[in-house]
Amino acid sequence: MTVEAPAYTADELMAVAAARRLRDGTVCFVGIGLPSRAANLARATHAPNCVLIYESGAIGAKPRHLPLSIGDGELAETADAVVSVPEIFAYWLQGGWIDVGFLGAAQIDRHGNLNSTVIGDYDKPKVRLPGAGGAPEIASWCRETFVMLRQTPRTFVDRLDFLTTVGHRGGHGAAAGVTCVVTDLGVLEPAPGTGELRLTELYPDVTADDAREATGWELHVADDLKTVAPPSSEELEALRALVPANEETVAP
Amino acid sequence: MTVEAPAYTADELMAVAAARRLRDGTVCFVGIGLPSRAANLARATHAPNCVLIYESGAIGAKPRHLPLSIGDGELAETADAVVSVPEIFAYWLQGGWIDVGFLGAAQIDRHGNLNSTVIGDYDKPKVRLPGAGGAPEIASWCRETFVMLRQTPRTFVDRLDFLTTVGHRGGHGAAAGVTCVVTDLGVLEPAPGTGELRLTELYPDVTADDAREATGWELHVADDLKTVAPPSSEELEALRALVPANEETVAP
Amino acid sequence: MAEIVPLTEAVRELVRDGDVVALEGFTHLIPHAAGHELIRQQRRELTLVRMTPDVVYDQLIGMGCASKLIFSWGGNPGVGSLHRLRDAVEHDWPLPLALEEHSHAGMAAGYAAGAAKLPFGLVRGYEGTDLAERTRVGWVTCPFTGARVAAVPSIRPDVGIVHAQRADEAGNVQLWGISGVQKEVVLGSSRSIVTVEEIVPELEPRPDAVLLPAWTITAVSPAPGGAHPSYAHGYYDRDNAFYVAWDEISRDRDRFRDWMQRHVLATADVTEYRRLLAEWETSPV
Amino acid sequence: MAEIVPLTEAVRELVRDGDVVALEGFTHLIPHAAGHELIRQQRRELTLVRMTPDVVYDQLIGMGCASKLIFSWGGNPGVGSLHRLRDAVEHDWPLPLALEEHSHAGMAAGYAAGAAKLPFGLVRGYEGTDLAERTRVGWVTCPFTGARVAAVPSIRPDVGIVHAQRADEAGNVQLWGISGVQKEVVLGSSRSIVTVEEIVPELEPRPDAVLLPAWTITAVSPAPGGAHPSYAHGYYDRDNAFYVAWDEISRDRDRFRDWMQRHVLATADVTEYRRLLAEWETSPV
Repeated sequence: MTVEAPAYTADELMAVAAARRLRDGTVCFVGIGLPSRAANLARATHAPNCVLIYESGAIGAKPRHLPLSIGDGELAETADAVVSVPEIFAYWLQGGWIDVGFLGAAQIDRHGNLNSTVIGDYDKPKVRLPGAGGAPEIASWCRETFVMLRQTPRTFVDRLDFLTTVGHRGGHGAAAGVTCVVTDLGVLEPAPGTGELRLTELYPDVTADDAREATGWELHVADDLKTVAPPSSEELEALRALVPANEETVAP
Repeated sequence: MTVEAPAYTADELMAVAAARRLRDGTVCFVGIGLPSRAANLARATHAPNCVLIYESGAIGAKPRHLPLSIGDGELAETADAVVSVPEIFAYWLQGGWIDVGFLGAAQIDRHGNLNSTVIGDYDKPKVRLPGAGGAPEIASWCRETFVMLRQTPRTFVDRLDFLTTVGHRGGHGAAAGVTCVVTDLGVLEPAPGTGELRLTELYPDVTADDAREATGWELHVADDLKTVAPPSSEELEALRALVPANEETVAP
Repeated sequence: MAEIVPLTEAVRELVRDGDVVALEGFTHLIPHAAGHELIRQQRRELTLVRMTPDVVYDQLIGMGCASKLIFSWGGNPGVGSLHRLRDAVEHDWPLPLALEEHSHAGMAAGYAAGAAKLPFGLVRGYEGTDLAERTRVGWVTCPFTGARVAAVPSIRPDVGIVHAQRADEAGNVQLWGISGVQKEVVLGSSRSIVTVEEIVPELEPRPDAVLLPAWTITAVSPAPGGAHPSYAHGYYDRDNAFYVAWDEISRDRDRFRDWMQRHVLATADVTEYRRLLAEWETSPV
Repeated sequence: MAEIVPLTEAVRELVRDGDVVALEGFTHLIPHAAGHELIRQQRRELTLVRMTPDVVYDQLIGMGCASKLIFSWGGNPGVGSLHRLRDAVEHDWPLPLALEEHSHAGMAAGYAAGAAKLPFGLVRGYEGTDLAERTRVGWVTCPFTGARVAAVPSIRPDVGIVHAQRADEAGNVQLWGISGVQKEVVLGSSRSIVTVEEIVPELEPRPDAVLLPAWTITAVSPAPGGAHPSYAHGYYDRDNAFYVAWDEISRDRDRFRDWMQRHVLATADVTEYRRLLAEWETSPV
């Protein structure tokens, strides 16, 4: 990281970069932490009609503050409808009604495949992670999936310890799989043809070499590499109204 | 029919005979017409805690008057809960929560199998009947099934034109199939061992020969043939408070 | 995202000859106004899907709109036969009608599978019946227990049509009371039309309500009274007398056609139909 | 038919060593009081089933009650790891813990299949993942389309345990807000215990409420505050600070055991536990 003394945190920048990618009216399937932050920021700024769906069954939730858990009371209170967990997965997610699903993970590979199960061997794990949750089906059934993840060689790996979630679906079609990875350095997107994730956007003051060093595979960089505009004061204000600055967030 | 100038109709007698077989607290799956009449009569007399479930999704309905359709508004208004039709069939009926299901039919055979699909050939039907509805699963999944049907050689047949509903499940076990057939002459129940329906109860002033003549197979009669007590004035009063006397009922 | 459009326009734009169309509503909220509009616009060769065909399909079948019926119980509830359905099946009048029939449980599982975008649904049934030979049912084996379970095809109509009590101005729909398979048919169809009693500024939460967000619906069309002779819980009761009268009206081909000509073809919409019917009720035919 | 009995009695009568037990509640209405009672009564060799193991299973696992866990996401929501779960899996402490893990969608389908008494449920998933090799998943072929669909085993616990807002004196239960898989687990289990915030004379209908009739439940036990540190919509909020504090308490084996000894083993019931906790909150350890 070469960003010095930013007026915003890396988490804030990630939330802003992801939020900007949501068009108004997008139906989002969100977990807790950064995804919820990004989707609610979009709702509070350029995309007031974004629809938020939480896997706890809250459809059209409009929280005033960010929930700490996917089942917080405020989600149910502000939702258009609350349905059972079997229904949210069968009728709404598998039913194909979601435009954008958000995921985090412990590891990602160049194809956008994700590991949230174990570090090390499954039977003798070095670190036992929480497991699949909704991730495999979010990536399978949403029109697009956005991954939000800090970029380090430990997380952007050549080979996953465990393939929890298939991310690579070519980046097109009715369920396109992972279509972008928003990191703390920039944005990766699948290359046309191969579908391999390559760097397409960088944050201000970050270089392509920074991103290469933070990646466990040989990272390709798009010819037309763009720079992400820094968060506007309007964006930062909206974001900080949603999230207390000192709040801990651990996905999902 | 040898019953002369009764103080009650055959329909009323059938409703009373079926109602008496319901213990208090029995969970019943009822259709429209005679079954609904019987179950509501039980609720109004000796079994106030009978639970009525309609296939429209009304659980614990407590209608003050008999509904004309299984989806009448009063069922939803007085129900403990209203669930969707897929749920009522999957979780509640197939789920095994029903004690007694009620069925009518156009034809029944000696095993309690039922036809509610066609008279004549399926492809060139003489009479096209309404079809299966909930009948096959009611007989499969309720602990017991009561059939209510007027007894004539046209309905009590040697051979069904079409087997819509398997009634014969031996009359015991978790889902016993048809355990009694309440007719306008008496009651038939499966014989131990063979499971063949035989006459076990007769209404007052009806003879076993009347029942034999009204049956398209050689009807066996139980050694300990009982006589059904005529409706009490309390039963008749309760029944008539539920059903206008001139009301048309066509099952289900 | 639902557009709020007149019913004539919704049917014109969204329902094509030859489509698989499901008009649902389990005894409650039956979309009669939409059925009438299909008849007025003379849709043909439809595959009609519905658990309980009822009067609405008797009319569509008698008017020659359908070539196939997928159903599980086809009667006039509490009254008896659907004479137009029977005439089509027994005498090919006005046209032959292919049947695919299920049990209620099978068809409900098919709708649930359709909403879940599964190719089939599961039901512990059909075994031992003659129905199994006469319908689309398959069998799968449980990989864990070896049990044989019936598979019913998922129901994924081209157009799903339901009636509801209310929508808001954004096109979100709320219905309550007996809710049948309405959610499943809207979520499982490629296109959908929801007719409503009224458009209101806000949908207040209520017990036992089903909410269908605007983004699951293609068109919302106001049709006050549009469930008649069925009912709309909280708005009007079931017209039981009409169901009984239908037995007589529909028994005879000519009388049926005259009635349809006068009440449906010669009326422009549900409001005119209801006005005419009010006259008829004071002086029955 | 539900009997209203104290929780100690319900657990004593209905939960046996070696049972398959599901304590459900998706972030909301988590039956902590019942979990504590299982710990006090020292149940052993349980197969614990739950989509999101959470703190309640961290406690049961750390106290040696479980030999197997069936789950889909095992973390401390919004905080991080479940240290006792990790210690059991990574270091067999206090006992080895067998895992059967699913995706949320797979497990939800398993619960729905359990409630429907089907031997398996269907989900379009698992394909291409390493999970498929590590869990109980099978494959069935659609008889109509030839598509391959994943089959997940039906979840049919010996005992299903949930927490709800209310019951009436007859034992009918009402819960509202986020309802998770509570209906499925009660309907799919051989025996069931529902702990409730309170017993009221009448259950008024409410939006988004789930009603479980008394005849689907084995025991109803009053346990006011019994979801803590989870919440009961309309009664009390989620104790987010406790979830954060749990990260510290549970990180160390001794500190965990001391905490459990003091707060669970040494308290008689949820009322004593809550009283002690209120003291702890004013002077944190």
